[in-house]
Amino acid sequence: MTETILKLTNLSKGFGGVQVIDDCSFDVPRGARMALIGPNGAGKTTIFNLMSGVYTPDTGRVIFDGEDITDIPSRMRVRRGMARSFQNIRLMPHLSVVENIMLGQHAQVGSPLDMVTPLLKRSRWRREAEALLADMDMESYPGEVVATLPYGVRKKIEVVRALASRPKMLMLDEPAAGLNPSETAALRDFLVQISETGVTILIVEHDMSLVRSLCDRAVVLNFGRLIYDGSTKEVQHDPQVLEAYLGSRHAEAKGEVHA
Amino acid sequence: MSGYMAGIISILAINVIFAYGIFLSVASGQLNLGGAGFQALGAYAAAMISANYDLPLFAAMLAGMVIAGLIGVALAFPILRTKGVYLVLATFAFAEVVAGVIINTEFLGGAMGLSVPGYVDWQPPAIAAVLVCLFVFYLMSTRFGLAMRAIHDDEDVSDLMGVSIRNVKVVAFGVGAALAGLSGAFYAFSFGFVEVQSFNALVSIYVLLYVLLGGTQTPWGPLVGAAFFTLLPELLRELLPAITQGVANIFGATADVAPPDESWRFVILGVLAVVMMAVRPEGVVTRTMVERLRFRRNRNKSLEEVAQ
Amino acid sequence: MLFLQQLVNALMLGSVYVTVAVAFTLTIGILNFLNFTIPTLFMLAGMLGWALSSWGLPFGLGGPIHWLPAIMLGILAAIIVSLIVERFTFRYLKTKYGDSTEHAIPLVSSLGFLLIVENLVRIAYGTEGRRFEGPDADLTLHVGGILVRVPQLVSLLITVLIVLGLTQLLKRSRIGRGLRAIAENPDAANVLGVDTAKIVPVVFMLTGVLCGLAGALFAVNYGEVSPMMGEDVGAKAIAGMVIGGLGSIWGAVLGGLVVGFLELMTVHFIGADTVQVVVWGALLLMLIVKPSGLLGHNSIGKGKL
Amino acid sequence: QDTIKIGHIGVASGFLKSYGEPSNVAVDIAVEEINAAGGINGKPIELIRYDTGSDPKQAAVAARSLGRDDEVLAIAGPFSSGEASVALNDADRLKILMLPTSSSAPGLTEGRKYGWRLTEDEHKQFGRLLAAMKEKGLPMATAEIVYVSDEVVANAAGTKLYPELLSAAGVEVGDPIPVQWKTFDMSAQVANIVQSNPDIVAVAALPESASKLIAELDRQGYEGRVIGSQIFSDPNVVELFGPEGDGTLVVAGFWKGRTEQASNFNEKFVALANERGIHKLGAHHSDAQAYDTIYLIKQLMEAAGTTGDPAKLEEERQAIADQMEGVIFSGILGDNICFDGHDAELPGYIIEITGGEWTKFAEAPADACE
Amino acid sequence: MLEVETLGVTYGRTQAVKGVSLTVAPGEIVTVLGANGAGKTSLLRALQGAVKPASGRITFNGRDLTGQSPAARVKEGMVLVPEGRQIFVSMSVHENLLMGAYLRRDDAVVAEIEAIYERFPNLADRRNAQASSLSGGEQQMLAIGRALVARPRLIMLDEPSLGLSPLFVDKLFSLLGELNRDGIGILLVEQNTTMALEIAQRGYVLELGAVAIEGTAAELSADGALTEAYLGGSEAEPA
Ligand SMILES: Nc1ncnc2c1ncn2[C@@H]1O[C@H](COP(=O)(O)OP(=O)(O)OP(=O)(O)O)[C@@H](O)[C@H]1O
Ligand SMILES: Nc1ncnc2c1ncn2[C@@H]1O[C@H](COP(=O)(O)OP(=O)(O)OP(=O)(O)O)[C@@H](O)[C@H]1O
Ligand SMILES: CC(C)C[C@H](N)C(=O)O
Ligand SMILES: [Mg+2]
Ligand SMILES: [Mg+2]
Repeated sequence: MTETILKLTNLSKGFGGVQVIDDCSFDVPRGARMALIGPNGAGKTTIFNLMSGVYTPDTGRVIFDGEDITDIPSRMRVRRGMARSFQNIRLMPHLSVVENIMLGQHAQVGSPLDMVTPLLKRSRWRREAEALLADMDMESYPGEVVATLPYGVRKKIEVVRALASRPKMLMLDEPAAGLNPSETAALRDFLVQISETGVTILIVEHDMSLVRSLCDRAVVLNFGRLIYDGSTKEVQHDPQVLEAYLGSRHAEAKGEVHA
Repeated sequence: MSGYMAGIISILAINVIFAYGIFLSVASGQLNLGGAGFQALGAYAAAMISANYDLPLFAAMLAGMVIAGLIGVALAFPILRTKGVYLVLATFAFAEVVAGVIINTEFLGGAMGLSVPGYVDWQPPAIAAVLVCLFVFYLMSTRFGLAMRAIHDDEDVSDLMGVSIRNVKVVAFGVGAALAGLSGAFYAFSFGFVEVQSFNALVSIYVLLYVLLGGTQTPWGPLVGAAFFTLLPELLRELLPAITQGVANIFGATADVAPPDESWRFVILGVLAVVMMAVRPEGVVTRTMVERLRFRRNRNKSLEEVAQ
Repeated sequence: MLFLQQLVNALMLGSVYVTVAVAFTLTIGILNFLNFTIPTLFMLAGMLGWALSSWGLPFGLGGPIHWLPAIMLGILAAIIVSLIVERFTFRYLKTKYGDSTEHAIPLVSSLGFLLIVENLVRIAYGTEGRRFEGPDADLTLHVGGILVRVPQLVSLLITVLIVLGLTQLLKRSRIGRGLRAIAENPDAANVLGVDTAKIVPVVFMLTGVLCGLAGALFAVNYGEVSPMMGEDVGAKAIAGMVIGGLGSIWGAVLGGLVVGFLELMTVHFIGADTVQVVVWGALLLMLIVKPSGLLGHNSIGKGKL
Repeated sequence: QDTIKIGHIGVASGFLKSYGEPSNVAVDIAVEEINAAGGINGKPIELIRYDTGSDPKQAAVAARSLGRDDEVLAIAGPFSSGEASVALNDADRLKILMLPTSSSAPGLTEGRKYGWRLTEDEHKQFGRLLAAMKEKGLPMATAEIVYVSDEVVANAAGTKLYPELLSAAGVEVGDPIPVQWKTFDMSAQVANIVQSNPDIVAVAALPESASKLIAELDRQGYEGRVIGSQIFSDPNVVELFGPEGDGTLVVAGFWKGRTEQASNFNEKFVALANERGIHKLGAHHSDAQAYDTIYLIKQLMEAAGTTGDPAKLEEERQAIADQMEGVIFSGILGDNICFDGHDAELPGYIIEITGGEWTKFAEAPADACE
Repeated sequence: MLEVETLGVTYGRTQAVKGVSLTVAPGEIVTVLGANGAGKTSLLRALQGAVKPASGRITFNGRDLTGQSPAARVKEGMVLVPEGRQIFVSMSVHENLLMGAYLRRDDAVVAEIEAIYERFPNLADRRNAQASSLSGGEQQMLAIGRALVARPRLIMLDEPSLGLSPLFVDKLFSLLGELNRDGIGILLVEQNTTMALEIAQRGYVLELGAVAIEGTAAELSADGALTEAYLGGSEAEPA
């Protein structure tokens, strides 16, 4: 399937003189598992913010699912089917885990009736949310203030909350940060599972092993410019990427695997 | 029902309704220090209507509620621009303006106040308080309530989750104002006289404190807070003299000691408020607490099921 | 001529608000804490000043003390109480989650203290106004037919001096930075060795000084104190603080004067009964049109996503 | 039942504490005297007091509590107009006689069945003051009025009564100048006053506001005379005003020198008040009125032959209330006091503050009733 | 230099740390590993003084710091790079670094901050920018830099590599190596187990708040049980 779900054309964004995103264009094919990588401060999160409408681009358009969403308010975009997680955890501290997930479902709310039907134990919304947590094999930590949960757990909740909106495209900002290798592996399998249901995944991640094992395609950003757009297999052979992002060690690492 | 109880229940019921009014805006992240303003609006509206048109009382109350609510909504839009302490002071200023306008308006009785035809005993306010309480519990259990609490915690993210910040805030603030107005209407009919002096800044401060002391995270908060501030001074009416007598006896006083200055009741109220917040900074009732209790209950239930 | 006199009067009146407004803006600007005990401290200094300088100390202590040491002790009392308040209010403020209402939590305790102090004073001295026998000297300057109140000039002067010192303190010294750190994120501040218990009291001490000073000079100036003297001053000072811009110390100075001016002009042209509407209406407008006030800067929220 | 239950709705805390507590003292004195003299119809008075904390809501609770639970036969108080406006509704509902002790708001008892007042209204007293001044030939060609706009009584007096009476007396009077209850700086108002520099400044304000105004007038070099009616005619103002207060004329509903009884009461009152840590230089007329209110209740009960028998509560209450119609009462306030409508007709005593003394300047007998 | 004896941390009902004992010698790198919720952060917070330990003793260079305030510990030279950065978003980058030197009075600070800028060019470019505007990784750098300005004798890092690009992770670890050569003790909490064990001399594995395994880095990386129980098989690389 070659149809593109997301298309960024000549996106630029600056903050007080600093040109953070500089004329970026790339496509995300529907159903793809794509990585957006680059050194710290390259502009990855900014791109996410531009897509989800936190910032409006200085120039360029954001086309999602064939519709130009550049000018529609952020709160509408999640309804269009793009959901995201945040790199600095932004869960609602006073909501329980399940409630945070149910908040994620908000995009699905159709009639005003949904707003005023209680979310009791039996309600469809709550059961759905709990099921989702179960898929991620996470309990719902009743009685815990979300803020006191371990970092890794909170990180996972972020992902589940994004999923809860049943998005067409899932944008994850460093979902594996703070997860240990086994949990990272679990996360990968989970994401694979999701993408098999047809959900497109765009992921920002510094854990290259996850990137390599999850994604087929990678876009590399440096100082807000695109420096690589191609398969993840090749990415660590690209001198620019090595120089700017991976560092020599990874070249070697790859070598070892060959040996 | 003793006359004393009847009176206190009326006051308590009014305070509870009032507190829930403020709670709704606070729970959606809007600290409302203009309570007295909305209560006054409700009270005067109800008073004027019942004085000038022969409508049934509940109609006048409804009107008071609606008027306060509408003005609340009208205010909510411009005030949306302000946050945190700014919002606190904006609402505070609003209440002051309302008071200032009323006292300078002849046909509202100005400084003389208005006497209100029509009277309700303790039952109507009590019933209304229960209904309001149920309503708020229900509301907070809905997705709308969830959205309110989400906005309270983090507006930016709520927006990205698809929540319409503006609508939720305005509705919460407006409904809250309406409830405050309702409490005012009940004030008017319970006491038969309204003067703007009894809707002063301190009233606004108190009702916000009911909510903060009780806890802003669950609908239990306002109930606890209002009860605390309303009933404690009453309990002390009897208790305080007894205590001082007891203490005096300990120190070997034989005769009756003069009862202590009534103001001590309020000193103690203050002390307890301070202590409470020191022990439970997030308010007496917090989510964690409620969740834990509910969880424990369910677990016990399931254990029983297992046992059978 | 009359109008000129009124302008002077406005300045005089404003100078009363300025000092208290600065006290308010201190705790809000630095600690993001709206301290409701400030009017009480103001009142306490005045009442104790009177009590000490005349008869009728609480709990049968003896007087009288001549007015100067008396008001000094009054100020001292205000400072002490302010420090007690700190111990029980701000210490428990945990800006953990950065949600929209948590900064209001210490309001409750601060109102608790308002109740305590106010009623203790009522128990000791009742609620009526008392005559404060200040210096016998005529405290009014006659400058070409214009009357100027000396104590208010003094209070304005002292305030400006304090403000000058303060701004330096907060800019240059590390205390300033430490305070900002605590206000924003106590945990992180602790991690870096900022000792809340050591530096937050500084702010409350300053608050006490300012309120005490204002209260004392008020007593000397108007020759009358009452347990309610704090209410009007306090409310107007808040208005001044906001109009000047929350957290901006110079803003508070400016704002206080503006409120004094607004009030006086209203009285002069319309009448005192509309002061409430005018002053608070102006405030409301200011908040809606330009929340940051005249000299204020908008505070930032949780940071970027 | 071996006692006669009388309720008293008083103020012992809250912002009116200092005004209210003295009334409680006065009431206690009366009760103590009556009981010492054998009580009412041979039974001692059992006084049941309820503190409203200056809160009108609590005044209502007080009335309901005293009326329904304590089954008192009559109620003295509440204290202020605000409280009375609320409690009087309950009195009519409970069908129990209620006599507010210090509520001087005009028209407070209009249309009330069970509410009566042993107070004289500002209008009459101020008129008497002006008459006395004319008689003594004091300069009074021009006047300014200063009034507290957010206090019931002062507002009514300043905006309606004073202007009428002054113009009626041929005094050229300017627009009333408002101050607010909490206003502490009156330089602006006074600056305007000294411009027109009137012969008299008529003040309708509670003592604190009056004192601030007088101080400011003095500071800005006003030479004329400050006058007022009952609102701030409290003997304590002598101290509060200080030397600047000299020459001030007010009207009081009570003069300690009127009879021996009166001066006895005044002495007892000052003594007991100070014993309770309340600073009083003399009895305010509202204290005297509170005192007489109890004696009035006594007179009514004796006339109605009240027994205090709980079984006959309803009838006895009604009987007591009925006695108010056409009652003639003599006490420390005056002799043969009658009621016009539900408000008493009282004598007025014009007081001048001279040399730091509370001195009688003139006096006017109570009007006759239709 | 650091000795921890049977340290326990409880939050209300939850017992986050149960009688953990560990030591860090001068110039030693010790790593603490463990799954989510194992209690690593709680342990560090207790060491730093942010939470009061329910039991146990903390001695640092012979001084008992158990009851001491966080400030006192920082004075002694125990500095924490907290979980989740905890930078001051309302302050500029430079002010944040200055906050690191809060307890220092000497004049070397300025020079050292410059050195930090050398190391983290991203920060240098944005020294006057509001910290809230920094990227995730930049914020992490700031947190680390801030701790360094405090002149630690023992630096405790809670998942410092979190959010850093591979290149920077390498830089970070070489930096830790340098510090360690300068005789600064390092207590490192990491999820990046392989790298942590590469650099560390010794390690502890926490499980449900208690020390499950401890030993030299070599032993730990060899230990099959560990890799099974904790690492969950070798690197999540598909064969
Ligand atoms: N609101 C803003 N104001 C000013 N500068 C900003 C703002 N947002 C981002 N920047 C700057 O833009 C650059 C890119 O930030 P961004 O968060 O997109 O980086 P990133 O690719 O996500 O890096 P990381 O991998 O560390 O998260 C950074 O240098 C950051 O300082
Ligand atoms: N403030 C708190 N209140 C209550 N429980 C807490 C609090 N902080 C942590 N906990 C609990 O203590 C346990 C340990 O948490 P901790 O954060 O120390 O784990 P961790 O090892 O740091 O996990 P991660 O690797 O994900 O950061 C967890 O079960 C957590 O829920
Ligand atoms: C002392 C006063 C405030 C009482 C006043 N005379 C009134 O009628 O309310
Ligand atoms: Mg990022
Ligand atoms: Mg952790």
